[in-house]
Formats: sequence, C-alpha cells, structure tokens
Amino acid sequence: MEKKSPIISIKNLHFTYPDGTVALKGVNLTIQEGESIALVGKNGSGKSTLIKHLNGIYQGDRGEITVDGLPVIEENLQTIRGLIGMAFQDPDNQLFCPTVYDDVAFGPINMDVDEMALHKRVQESLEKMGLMDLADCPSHNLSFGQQKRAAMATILSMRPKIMIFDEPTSNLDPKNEAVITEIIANLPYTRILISHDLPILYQVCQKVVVMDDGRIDAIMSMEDFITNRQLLRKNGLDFTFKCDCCNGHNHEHRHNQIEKKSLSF
Amino acid sequence: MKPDIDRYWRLESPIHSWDPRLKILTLIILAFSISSVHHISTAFGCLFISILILQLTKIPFSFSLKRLAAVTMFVGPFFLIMPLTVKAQSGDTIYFFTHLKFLEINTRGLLLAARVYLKAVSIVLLTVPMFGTNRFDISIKALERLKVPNSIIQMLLFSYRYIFVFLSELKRMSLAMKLRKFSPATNFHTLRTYGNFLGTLLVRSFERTEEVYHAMLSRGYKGILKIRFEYRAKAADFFKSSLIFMAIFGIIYFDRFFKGF
Amino acid sequence: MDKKKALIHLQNLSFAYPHAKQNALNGIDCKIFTHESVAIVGPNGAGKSTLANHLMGILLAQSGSVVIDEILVRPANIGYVRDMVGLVFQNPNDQLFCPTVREEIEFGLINMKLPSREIHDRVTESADIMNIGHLLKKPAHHLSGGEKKRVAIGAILAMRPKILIMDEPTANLDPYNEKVLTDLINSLSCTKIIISHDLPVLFQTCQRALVMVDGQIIRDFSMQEFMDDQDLILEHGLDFRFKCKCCKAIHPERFS
Amino acid sequence: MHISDGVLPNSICIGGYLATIGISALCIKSKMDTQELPKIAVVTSVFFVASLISVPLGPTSVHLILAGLVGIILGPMAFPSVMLGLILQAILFQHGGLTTIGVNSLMMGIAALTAGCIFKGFKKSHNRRIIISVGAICGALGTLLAAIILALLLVTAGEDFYGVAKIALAAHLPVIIIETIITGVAVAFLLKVKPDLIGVKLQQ
Repeated sequence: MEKKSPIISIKNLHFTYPDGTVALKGVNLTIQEGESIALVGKNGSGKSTLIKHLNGIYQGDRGEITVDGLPVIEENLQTIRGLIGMAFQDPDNQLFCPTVYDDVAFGPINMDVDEMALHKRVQESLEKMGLMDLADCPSHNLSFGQQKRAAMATILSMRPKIMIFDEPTSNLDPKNEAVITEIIANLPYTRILISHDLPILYQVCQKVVVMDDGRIDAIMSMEDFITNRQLLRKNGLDFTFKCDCCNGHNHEHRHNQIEKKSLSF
Repeated sequence: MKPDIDRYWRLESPIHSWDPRLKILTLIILAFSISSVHHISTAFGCLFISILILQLTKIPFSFSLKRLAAVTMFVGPFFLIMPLTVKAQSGDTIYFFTHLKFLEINTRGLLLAARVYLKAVSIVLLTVPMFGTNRFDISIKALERLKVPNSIIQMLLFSYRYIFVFLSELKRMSLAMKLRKFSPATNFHTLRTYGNFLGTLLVRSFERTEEVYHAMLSRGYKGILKIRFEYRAKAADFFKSSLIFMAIFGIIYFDRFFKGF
Repeated sequence: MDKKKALIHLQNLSFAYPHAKQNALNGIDCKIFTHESVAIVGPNGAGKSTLANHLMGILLAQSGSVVIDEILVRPANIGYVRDMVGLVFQNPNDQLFCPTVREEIEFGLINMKLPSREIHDRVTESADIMNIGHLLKKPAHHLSGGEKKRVAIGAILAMRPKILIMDEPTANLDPYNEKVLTDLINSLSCTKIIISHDLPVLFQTCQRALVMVDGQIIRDFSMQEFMDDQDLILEHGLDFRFKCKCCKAIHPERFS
Repeated sequence: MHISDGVLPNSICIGGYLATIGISALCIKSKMDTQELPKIAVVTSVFFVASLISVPLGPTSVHLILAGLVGIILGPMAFPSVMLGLILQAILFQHGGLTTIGVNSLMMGIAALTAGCIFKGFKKSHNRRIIISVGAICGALGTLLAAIILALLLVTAGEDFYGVAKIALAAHLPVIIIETIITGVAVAFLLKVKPDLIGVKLQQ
C-alpha cells in the first residue's frame, strides 16, 4: 500500500502568548486525509491555541506546520484559510454580517469566487443547513440552534477540505444536539472536534488526541480512550454519573423492539 | 429600547422603490436646506414637505411620531429658556409681572424656539424615508457607492450587528440585577454598580472582538469588506430626485428672496 | 396531603406575549410544596422560562393567579416575591459583574439594606456552602465555568430565598463539574425548581417532574415514573439514548 | 448631550462635518492598520449600548456620556468611534440630528481625545490609586469639555442663544459628578480584571 502524505503535519510547535503565557511546548502531530480527530484536554491545555495555528491566526515561535503540503507561512495563508473551515463556539462571534446571506457569502467573496458561482455556493450551503427561508434575516433574529447551523453554513460555502469545530453542541437542547451531531457525522471532510461532550465525540471521531499542559499527552483510538476511566477523569470527561440514570433503563433494548416492529410490517 | 428602523422596509411605495443612493443624497441636501431656513413660515412649509414625503412611504405616522421623543426632550427646554433669556430688540413684545420685574417674557424667544423645533422635527421625520425604506445594511452599502470610505462602512456594519448582541446582554444583566433587588437611586452604591457593570461589558466585548476577528481571518478577511450592491438608477429615480430639488428651490426662494412672513 | 399548604400555588395561569398567535402558558394548575425539588422539562418553546418568569414576578398573570407562600404575585408584592424566590440564570456571565467574588455576593445583600455584620456572616456562610471561600478575593471574570456557576448560585443563596429556581444549571459544564454541581445542589435544603434538558442531571437532583408542552403541564409525576416513560421522552425530543450508548461502551459490565 | 437639527447656522454644521471628516481621517491614518477595524467597531457598539443606560438624578435621570472613558480605552481611535456612534444614533434612535453629526462628533470627540491624551501620560504609573484618580479626573474632564464645547457651539447661533448656552453648561455640572464616579469605578474594575485593556502594566 502506498503511503499517503498527511493532510496536516505539525512538527515541534512552540508558542508563547505576548503576555508571557507559554501555551504550546513542542507539539508533534500528523493527521491523514479523511480522519476524524477528537481533541480533548482540560481548560487551558492548549487545544484552542493549537487549532488557531493551523490557519495561521497565531504564528508559532518555533516549529513548522504544513497543511495539504503547503507550509503555513504568510504567502500561503489565503490558500490555507480556504482549505480549513473553522466553526467557533459562540455563533454570535462567527456571524458578524448584517444578514445570514452576507455571512455565508463572506468567505467565498474573500476567496474571489465570481458572482454566479458565489450565489450557487451560498444557496447550496443554506439548503444543506435547512436555512433557505432565513437567508435575508439578520442573524440576531435567529434561534440559538439556527445560529449554530448558520455558522456551519458559513464555512461549508468555502468548500474546505478540513473542518474544525470548537464545542459544536454546547448549549443546545437534545433535539438540536442530535441534528448537529448528525450533520457533522456525515460531512465528507477531515474533521477535528474539540468538545467536552463525550457522546458526540464517540459518534463522530475514531481517533483521540489528548492534550495536557501544551503538549500532546496521548494519541489513541476512540475505543481505547472511552474505556480508560483514569484518562477520562483526568480530562474532565468522566461520564459515569450520567450512566446511573441509564442503568436499569435499558433504552437500547426498547429501541430495538421498536425497530423490529417496523421491520415485521 | 430597541432600534426598529427596519420594521417597515418591506412595504411598497414610491419612496421604497427609489434608488437608495439618490434617495439618501437628495434627502440629505433637503435636510441641510431645511436647516438653513430663517423664517417660521418657511419652517412650517418644510414640516409640510417632510410629512408629505413621509405619507408617501405608507409607513404609519404613529411609528414616525415615536421618533420625535428625543428631539422634544432636547429642544423642549428651549421653549422655557428662550422667552426668558432672549435680549430685547426693537419691535419685540415683552410681558412682565408687576411684582417680579426681573422676569421678562419675550415673545420673540417663543417664536425662535418654535422655529428651531419645527426645523428639527422636519429633519428628524426625513430620516424615516431616508433609512427606514431600505434594509439598514442596504442603506449603508449605498453609502459606500456614494464614496464613503470602505473602512467607515465596515465599522458601521459591524457596530450595527453587535449593538443587538450587547443590547440583549445588557437586558439580561439588568434583569439579573433587578431580581437581586437592585433599584437605582441617586447614591454611591448605584454609581459604583453602574461603573462595574460598564467595566464588565467592556471586558466581555474585548474578549469577543478577539474571537470575531479570528473568525473573520479564518474566512479570508484581509482588511477590506467586499460589498455587493445591485441597484441601478432608472429614469424614475432621477425624476423623484428632481421633484425634491424643485421643493428645495422653493424653500430657499421663499425664505431668502420672498423673505417669508 | 391536601391539608398541607402549598408554597407555590398556580391556578389556571395563562399568558400570551404581545403579537403572539398562541398562548405561551395555557391554563397551568399546579402546587409545589416546601422542600420539594421539582424538574420542569419540555422542548424549546414549551413555556418553561415563561413559567419561571411568572414565579419571579418578571411577568404577571394575564388570567389566573400565582400565589407564593399565600401571597398573590402582583405589582405591589414584587419586593416580597423577590425575597422569597431566587433565580439562577443559565449563563453565569449575565449575573456576575463585580470586581471580586465577595462584592458579587454582597451586592444582593446591600440591596436588601442588611447591616454590615449580617452581610459579612452571610457571605461566609454562602461561600462555605458553595465551596468558593478560596475565591472571594478573585475577580469572577477569571474563574472557570464551574466556579462561575457556583459563585452565581452562592450570590443568590446569600439572599436566603425559600425557593431557588435554576435555569439549565449544568449547561456548558464538563462532566466533572457537572457532578460537583449536582452534588452541591443536592445538599441545598431549600425548595428547588430546576429547568433543564439534561435528564441525567434532573434524575440525580429531583423527585418530581413537570412535563410541559405547548404551554401546558401534560404530566406531573415522580422522576422515576418519568424516566420509565420512554414514549413520552422520545416524543418530546428529550431523548438521551445515544448518551446511554456511550455509557454502555464505558461500562459494559453494568449493562450485561 | 446633543445639539439638535435646526439650532446652529448651516455654515457651522457644514464646517463641523468637514472638520470631523478631517480629524477622523487623520486618526485612522495615523494609528490604525485596517486589521483593527472590527475591534473598534465592536467596542463602539458597547459604548453605544452603554449610552442608553439612564442614571437617576434626583427626580429626573440622565444618560451617560462616557466621552472620558472612550478616550481612555481607544486613545486616538476614540474620535472615529464617537463619530460612528453618532451616525448610528442618528439613524437608529434620532438622538442626534442628521445635519449635526459633524458638530456633535467634534464636541464629544475632542473631549474624548483630550481625556485619552491625559490618561496616556499616567499609564506608566505603578500606583493603583494614581491611575484610578486620573481615570476619574478624565471622566470629569471629558464631560466638562464636551459641555464647554456645546456652549461655545450654541453661542455661534447668535446672541439669542447665549441664555440657552449658559443653562446647558450649568445643567451639566451634576452630570460631571456622576461621570467622575462611574469612570473612576470602571477604571478600577478594568485595572483589577484586565489592565492591558487600558494599556496599564501593573507589577503583581
């Protein structure tokens, strides 16, 4: 089998904030095309700082990053930002234009997509997110779930190769949570998810990257991670107490029954 | 308080269909012409023209009337102050009280205040047809086509967007304070509370700006906001503008050469 | 049971927002007794927050009545109602604005015009309960999400409300902090009303569940009965089955 | 604090517009790379919203002016920020008139710039008390200057407006006290929570 070159490769990345906080202390990571990565770690372990290096929002003090074969340097930034779609936690920060349409068009316009293709892309992204009727709506009039979807549409319209999500399901009710999880799980891109919500990580990602204190602590498969109680607890992801209420209520069983019924008819 | 200038932009009227560039340009010239008026009779004429334009928009008059509250608050005191403070000139009528000699009421002051008020109201009423008949962002985009620098346009659009975010933040925070039995009064506790409150809003906004800016960079922002604007001026648009210019000419002629009444 | 006096008594409460086609609350009847902890669940837009706003006197009944501790909620009694009921917002940032945690807790007490000794005692007490004594000198702004949440609850608790309403107390917390907070909530002795989507948390903290749909309370039963009623849970989008799938992977032994 | 339409002669209004455009252009050119635009815009909207807070003053209430605080936080960019705020106010709320955006920007903007300059001189200080006091004084000064410029502008409308000018100036005296305290408290808050926001580096 021929060895594919990684879509993202990070070598020995160091970064210190202007105020003196050392955020990254030598990160090494490669991600292959098509992988879905869960990036977990305590608050302040450097997850958000790391992903903001991928498209050059922060520039490391030392080390090198390549994205799709391109080194992340000034000349390539515009191309790389077209390759990476980044969804921020608070959709209010991502929707800064007067209308949803303008917001979805913002990325492609900056990538110099021409007028006809632009309209098509915007329509397509809005349709995918089920927001066709709200294109001309100011984003402050949307519900929180709609805002989250609009924020995703703004990066879909850029047709990226890699999508990065920071806490995609925070603050959503279970219904919207399921909708967003479903959408993310079915995206045909390389994905990186930062989240405290173990179930969504479990559904979407196959591989887990654990960060601690500016370094990569461990890289493992989702199955291994989820059974490692100690690691889960260390990263504030221990889910056990929620299980108490699953206990004794065998929902899975019940669900199977419902499905069986529908098959027999 | 919630900005609701956008409420009626979907109506259909000759003013709504007017090219926003010509509309804003023409009406701002009209506003300055009204501001230059010297005679109270012309000021009444201006008010008439403003109301006429306003009626053409089909926007309910009561909506525009609400916008007069602020003007009334600022100019209202003139009606009290000016009759008492205007220097007497020949031809003025002055009332005074036999026992309070220092209290002289000059009717010319009252007229001056009325003139200022009429002019202010006429101009304020014009902002409704100017900016209330297009979606706010389209009006602002029109300003870019009128050669307002891109940097200013960007900042106007972003500020406008985040005003709503902070308004709802302010609303939730002041409700939380009210529920903790805070009732503002003229004392140090109130001022300290507001000072801290303001500081909190600022800190939170600064943290937000960082994220917003990063979100923009991620989508390829390079310092210039590319603006799409699809209007084309037609003959009807120029016709509407020339009608207003005739009105402007009428106002100036009546005020300067006919010397009003 | 009937002889016991209700702490909160809602009678045929209805409310519609201006310009709305439907009533946000539609004939709510309900009694809540002292020391109960009640979960209010339901999909978005079911009227949960509107109901909470009535208990705080933020909104006033358009028809029907809200009686708290035998006092009718109406404009003249708002001050009394707010002494009785404390509301913890979903986002602690909406509640915290003081330069230090201590001032944050003091704020409500100063508004109540308590003497400074009393204020001091209550701050210490409330900080002890919520385990935030070590944070008193810090700006609330720099705390973690879980700490902020505890400060927000502590600030309300210091005002010693008889009824504590919490809106999504565990939103945005990681499972560890969720657990910490759930335990703290369980240790509080006042009457609690918790609005949440998070069934596992509700299951841990409440004995009784009110299920709201379209402005009405469609079920009022024990938490256990609620958890057993899977059809109801599925129907109203409160499903957490896929979370259980995750539990199963972590603890295969429990589900064998 | 605003001058309404129709008070001042047109020459002053137009002059105000030109001066405002000139000063804004200078401020933007001198200080800012275009990267800062979204940040200034977001802070402007906070000040816009903050100016809607009304503070009780005896039987009436006043809205905050905050010229001093704008200057402290934004430095030279305070002037364009004030102008943006006034444009938005004219369109959204009708607080300031259309024809007087220029003069109103001059009034508030010059006050803010002055306060900003004075505060800048004390940023290096390591003494908390000094910084807070200077902040409070800047708050007072911002309001006082704005009130004086307001009065001077009213005087240009002619002898008939002298009385209005005097009373407007007097009416702002209690507002100065309010702004002093609020600005002082806000500066103390920022000093404690996020000192780099006002450009101060305190040693721990």
